[in-house]
Amino acid sequence: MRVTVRLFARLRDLAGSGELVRDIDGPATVHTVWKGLVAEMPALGDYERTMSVAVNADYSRMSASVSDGDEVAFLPPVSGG
Amino acid sequence: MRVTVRLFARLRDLAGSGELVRDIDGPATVHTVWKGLVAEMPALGDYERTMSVAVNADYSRMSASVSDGDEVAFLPPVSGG
Amino acid sequence: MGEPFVAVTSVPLDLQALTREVAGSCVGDGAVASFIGLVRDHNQGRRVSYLDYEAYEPLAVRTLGRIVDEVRSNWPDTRVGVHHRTGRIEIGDASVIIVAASPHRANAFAACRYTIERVKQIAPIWKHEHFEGGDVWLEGATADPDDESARQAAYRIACA
Amino acid sequence: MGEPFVAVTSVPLDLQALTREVAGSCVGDGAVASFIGLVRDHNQGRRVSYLDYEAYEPLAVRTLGRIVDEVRSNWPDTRVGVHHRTGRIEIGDASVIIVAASPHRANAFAACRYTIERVKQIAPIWKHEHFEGGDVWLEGATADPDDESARQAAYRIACA
Repeated sequence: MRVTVRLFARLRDLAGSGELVRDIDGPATVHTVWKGLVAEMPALGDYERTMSVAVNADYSRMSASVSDGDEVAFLPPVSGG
Repeated sequence: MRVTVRLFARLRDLAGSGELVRDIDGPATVHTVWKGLVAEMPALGDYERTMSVAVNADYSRMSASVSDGDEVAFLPPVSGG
Repeated sequence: MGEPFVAVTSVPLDLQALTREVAGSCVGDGAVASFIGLVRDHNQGRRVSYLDYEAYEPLAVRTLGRIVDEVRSNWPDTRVGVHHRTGRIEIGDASVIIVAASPHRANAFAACRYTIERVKQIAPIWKHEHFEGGDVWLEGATADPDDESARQAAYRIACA
Repeated sequence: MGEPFVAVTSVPLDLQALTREVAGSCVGDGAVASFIGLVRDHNQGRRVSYLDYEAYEPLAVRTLGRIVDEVRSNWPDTRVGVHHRTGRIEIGDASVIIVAASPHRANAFAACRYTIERVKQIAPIWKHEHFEGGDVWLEGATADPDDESARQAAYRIACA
């Protein structure tokens, strides 16, 4: 299946792009998607402890399952306001 | 000596005027001025426990002395805001 | 009257202008808290038609200036401005506006809250409420700027 | 996005318009508290040139809407609106504005303070600070809207 990965702020800078498309063998979770990214770009790995995740623009969990066509987002600690 | 008496809000309504001129035998205090007013207009008397007083547009006390030409104000409990 | 950031006026209040005046003067301030008091359409079960505010104007200006000084002494990094309107004020219109600017939002909020509490305690201003079927002078606190317990109560409400 | 009183936008924020929107709809509200977050000229010893705010926009709008709902559940008589700006923001300009209207000033202040605390906790928005000699992404809280302890901390700060 194919998912869109969204990366923000420093994660985006580290990856060199805010939006990636990845093909993954299902069944997959958010964590599966993340592991694939870190395998490609080890520098992202440090964020695993502190980031948040979202699926289809809704906050989610690493354990949440992912379906074909989903948008999976990885969010560094926030600093709005 | 001559003082200007200022009355506000319900005290003004009770007295029928917000500004009165009164001649007083000195030496006098704010309390002297007040006693004279209440003698004229007993309905004002109820305010003695709750009102504030000012001399020349500065908060003062009943015991403060009053000089010729002073403006003495009697202020019901406030309700600004 | 020469007091900075303070006004007692019969013209409609302008929060934007006061904000510019208070917050525009220092680019180190990251937080602006403000308060608007609006005339409500009801009070204590009465349907209010409008309010008429009376002030002992020179003392009111001086008292608002005193409150501004108290704020600076409580929160030295924080500035506050307060404008109070007088005369007839319609339902939904502003009777008082307060703006506090600070590097820290906790202080901006506290200064703003403290200021409205102190205005209600000591500003020589009175509401004449006109309601359906009559009118009444509202009376709240006996104004005493030197009453330390009142001042501390306002501070506790603002900072608790 | 359909959420009432909520916006994430790259255009300058308009406190007056948001105030009219939040406070104009109910003549029973006597108290309006508001907050403006301004870009400061310094941060942690650095001289800031400007900030660039990035948002995950659809989630940010949804999250601000969630905060508005939390306020209504905490203070049923109180309404709040919050607009957050994105993109490049110059020193002294507003990054966020919040307006809370209530019959009671205690609730208006609490709702306003609660909202800014929650925005900082859970809104998916990031500051990219450009300072003299470099730039840095600021990172604060790990966003977790379901973290009850964070929510309670915001409530305690707002109401204490």
